[in-house]
Amino acid sequence: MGLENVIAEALPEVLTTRLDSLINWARKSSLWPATFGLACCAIEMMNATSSRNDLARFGSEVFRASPRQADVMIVSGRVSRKMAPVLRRIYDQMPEPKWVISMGACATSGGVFDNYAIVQGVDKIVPVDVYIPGCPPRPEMLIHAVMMLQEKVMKESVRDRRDVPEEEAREAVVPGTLPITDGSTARQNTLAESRPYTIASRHERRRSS
Amino acid sequence: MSSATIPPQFEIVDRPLDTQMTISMGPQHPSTHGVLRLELVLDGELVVKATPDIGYLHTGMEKLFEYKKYQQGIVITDRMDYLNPLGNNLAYVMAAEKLLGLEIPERALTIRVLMCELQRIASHLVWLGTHALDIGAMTVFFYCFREREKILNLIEAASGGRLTPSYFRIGGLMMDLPAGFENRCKQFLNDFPQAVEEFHKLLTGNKIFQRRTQGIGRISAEDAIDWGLSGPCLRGSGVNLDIRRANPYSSYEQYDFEVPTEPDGDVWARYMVRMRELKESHKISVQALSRLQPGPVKADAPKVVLPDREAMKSHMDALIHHFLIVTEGFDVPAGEVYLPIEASKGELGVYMKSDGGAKPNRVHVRGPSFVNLSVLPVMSEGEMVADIVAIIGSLDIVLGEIDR
Amino acid sequence: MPSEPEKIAPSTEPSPSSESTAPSPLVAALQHEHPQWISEVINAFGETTIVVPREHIVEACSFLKTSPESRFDFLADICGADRGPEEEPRFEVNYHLFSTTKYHRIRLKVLLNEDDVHVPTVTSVWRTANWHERETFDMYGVIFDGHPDLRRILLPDDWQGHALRKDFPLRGYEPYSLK
Amino acid sequence: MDTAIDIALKFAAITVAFVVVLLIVAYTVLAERRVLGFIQGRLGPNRVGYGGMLQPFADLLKFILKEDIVPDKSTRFVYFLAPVIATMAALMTMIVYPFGPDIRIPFTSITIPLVIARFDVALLYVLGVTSVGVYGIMLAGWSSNNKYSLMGGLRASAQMISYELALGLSLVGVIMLAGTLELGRIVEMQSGWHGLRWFIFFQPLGFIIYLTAAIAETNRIPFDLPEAETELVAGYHTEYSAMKFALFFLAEYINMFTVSMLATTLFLGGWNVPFAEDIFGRGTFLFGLVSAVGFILKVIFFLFLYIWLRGTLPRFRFDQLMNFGWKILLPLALLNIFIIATLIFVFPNL
Repeated sequence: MGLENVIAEALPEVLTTRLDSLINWARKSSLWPATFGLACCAIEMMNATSSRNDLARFGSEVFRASPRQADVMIVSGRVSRKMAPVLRRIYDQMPEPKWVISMGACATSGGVFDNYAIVQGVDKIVPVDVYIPGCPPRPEMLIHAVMMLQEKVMKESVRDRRDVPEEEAREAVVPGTLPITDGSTARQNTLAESRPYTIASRHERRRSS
Repeated sequence: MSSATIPPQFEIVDRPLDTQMTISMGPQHPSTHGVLRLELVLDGELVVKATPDIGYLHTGMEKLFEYKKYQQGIVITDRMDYLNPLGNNLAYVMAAEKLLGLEIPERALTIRVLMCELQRIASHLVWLGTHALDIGAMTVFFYCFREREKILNLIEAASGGRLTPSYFRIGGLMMDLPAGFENRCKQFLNDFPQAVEEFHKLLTGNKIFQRRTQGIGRISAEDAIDWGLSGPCLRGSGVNLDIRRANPYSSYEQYDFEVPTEPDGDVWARYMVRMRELKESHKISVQALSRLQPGPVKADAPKVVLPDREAMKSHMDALIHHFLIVTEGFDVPAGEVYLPIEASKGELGVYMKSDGGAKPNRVHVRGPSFVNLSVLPVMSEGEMVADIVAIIGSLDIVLGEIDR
Repeated sequence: MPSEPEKIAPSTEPSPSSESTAPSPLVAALQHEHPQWISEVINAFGETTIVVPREHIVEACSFLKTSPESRFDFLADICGADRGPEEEPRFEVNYHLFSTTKYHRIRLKVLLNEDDVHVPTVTSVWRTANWHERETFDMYGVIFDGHPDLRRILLPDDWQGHALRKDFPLRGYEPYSLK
Repeated sequence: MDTAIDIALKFAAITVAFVVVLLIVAYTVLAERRVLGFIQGRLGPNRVGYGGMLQPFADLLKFILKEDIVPDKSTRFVYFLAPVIATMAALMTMIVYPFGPDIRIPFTSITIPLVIARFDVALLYVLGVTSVGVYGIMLAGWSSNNKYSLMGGLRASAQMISYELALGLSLVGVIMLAGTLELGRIVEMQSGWHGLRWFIFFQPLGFIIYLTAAIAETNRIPFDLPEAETELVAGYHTEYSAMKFALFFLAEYINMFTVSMLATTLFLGGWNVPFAEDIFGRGTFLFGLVSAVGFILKVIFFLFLYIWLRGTLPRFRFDQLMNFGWKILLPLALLNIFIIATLIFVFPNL
């Protein structure tokens, strides 16, 4: 639970709307992405911080390796079935408020890889805020996406983002399983049930209810 | 060149299991170059056992090849080793050309060599940047990307794509080089040696960097061959093997270049090999640029190669061929070939099996990173956690190619 | 997709680099010395393929690795292939060998029936075979007897089926299929 | 009544000092990003406010409003305590540094000392309190119940203990020269000779040892092993989010600032500016102002040095770092003490 919940409950709506613009300004000016590269797009994501494009100008060059300290998850590349639970877990580890940019055709829709191995769009796993087309998108397009996300952030309100009760939050977290490579052969029979991949974030669920 | 297996840097003391710690490094970890996962068993900072767990980027490309026509498969190869897409293109189209028995015109071969060497430089620059970043020197990364951007501009000028050019086609090239390309390329090649000097100044002479890389992750020449290492990783162990020399392809036999080797087999040796390769690639590029003669860039095989735009508008048969190639593809004689090339990371082999139709029956790619990574458990035993990062960097892996 | 029978006619025109990659005297010598190791020799596209019965694959490999005129000390690749469910033998395992001193290449091929997909492992000959064999197992379900660590490598541990078999649909089975 | 006013004044002084320091620290963060950008041939944050001037505040506000995640399996109390210890220890040393000479406000007889607290064992106090900061990092690593954090915490404790020793010994030379632990007196002793009495000229070796050890103390590259990003994800603060993480972040920069101040005070003559006394005369307002500005400029020079190093050097490995600390820095520090002792013996009235 962050401070904003206290604010949203304690203050009347008139004041929170005034506060919104300040809070949103802070958030949009300091969108720190999670260091999280998947495939080809990750190279262009790295390129976006390089001298020519310089994502740093918008205060977003601080790629945090720990998802706990990140604000934006840039899904840069194709998400395989094996990666999907991991990706979801990383998303769950990020603190609210958090946003997701789906970078490139593969993350957005599976791209050319319409087959058994690839999740056809990362929005089946995590709620996406901005989609970027392209295979891979140019770094400029990523910067544009960050700016679009900034616009989106400016339209938010602290009242939208109140925490859900703790039990509900626990329930929503999907623990993705990481297999233990213990050297045993033919482990494929041990995990029978399919994993639930598609679970809306707390934030999304609240909106729909 | 030492004969036996090299003992690890630190001795692993046999200790009860509860003093060891198992730690999962990745798939989301800043220095695993993508989505590699390592399961490390640690005794303090010492690595007792490292088990790579790959497949987090498995894309089903080999399955997809079987459902795509030959010319459509080129697009998929781009996304395999995305740091060296033109190399992948080359291996794939050459495998198909071998099946078809096509004769590629001289100019196309020269342009292929030129573009591949530029791409090799670009690939090595990403390796250098990320390797340095892993060890903690962050500025090198930006300098490398600055130089790489110039190469990407060249590739973009030729093909229209920065990262995924698909420039090589079965039977030649997508199209000829654009006007003014040679001058731009010349300018880049003039400036590049200076940039390499800059990298050397930043890293090679740095005592900390030397101590972080020398004597780390050693592997002997015999082990390296036994483990199937290829490319700079193999040459870093003192084995003089380069497919460009061993089984020359695409007119590489006509170029004058050295195959750099270093005897030590450690991270530093692999670093030095790649740094010297930057210069060799530069040398080859300069030669290729000077050899460029006007001429056709597509083979004379109207059933396979798409006709020029102009011809299509004026000749009926060209239009028909274009239509047939695009809609139905072209039949490739039945048979199987294995075509190895020297990609920036090592031997990139494409095994292509045709059953006589327009789609391959089986395409398998021997990714150099896949094989190079399999040696990681051997290299990393008895090293420190920090060394793992350096070793992964020195292997220059690309997960897109490992997982395919 | 129906696949053609795998009887390859020798190519009419040898490709440019055929001289350096065709160790035909070697094959003749091998045929003379160990005829039971070779069930068929295919020369096509400038490449030599030897079809080896599966019980002799390890012997053949170690012979080729050590014999002074072949010196195939480098295992470039192992890959499986599926000729389709209607074919018999259905699966093939290809070993691509390379010599780091003589620079020649050869392909060994093992043919397998669908109901008996066992091959002896060659990890004792080249350690690099480890991951290649795991990949082949993962994709085709070919079981390499004696492999030290035979489990899935690319697909998740709980995956059902073998993805590169011809009867495995491109988009996979439920619950992964997207319809 | 006098004591009440005294206390009120002290509070005011502390508040002013802290605000100034925190502002400088905030802009150090920005400066780091801009200077790194400069080194790397790019711009750095420049869109938020004029030239990025509001960037630190945006970051801070964002962190305050972020969801604060406490891992389920963490040791909660310690988990909360750790960032507090780290930040408090970093801030507490601030009170003893003389920012400038006593300053007399023009046309009045009020004299303001540009130091909050002046006491005899100030240097000892600084060393003691700085050492407490390690606990914050160590406890953070332990209480997070994360393996990466634990390794970060362990690295931090081992590294800081060994470097604390070299750091302390490198200061012994200064203490021997000055004959006092009081920072104000040490600065006074370095005045005169037009800047040539700065202690750096008497013991350059000690200065270098101090500088190296201080970088290790503050976890900066090339000694940033407790949070080595490419090895340990984020080291001891892997699990920390929101304001708690920001506190660690802040503590690191405050530490950077304090060790820079200590280096300035002990080696670069503190607030002494060459020729300032000749031009303005001692005790005047302008003299005080110039001295204070000189002090800040020297500190900024050190901060720039830190950022410069970060942009240039790779990172040590852990065992190499320990080897370096124990086998090279420590003997050198002892050698430095020996040299100073000889110096004092040969020139008794130095």
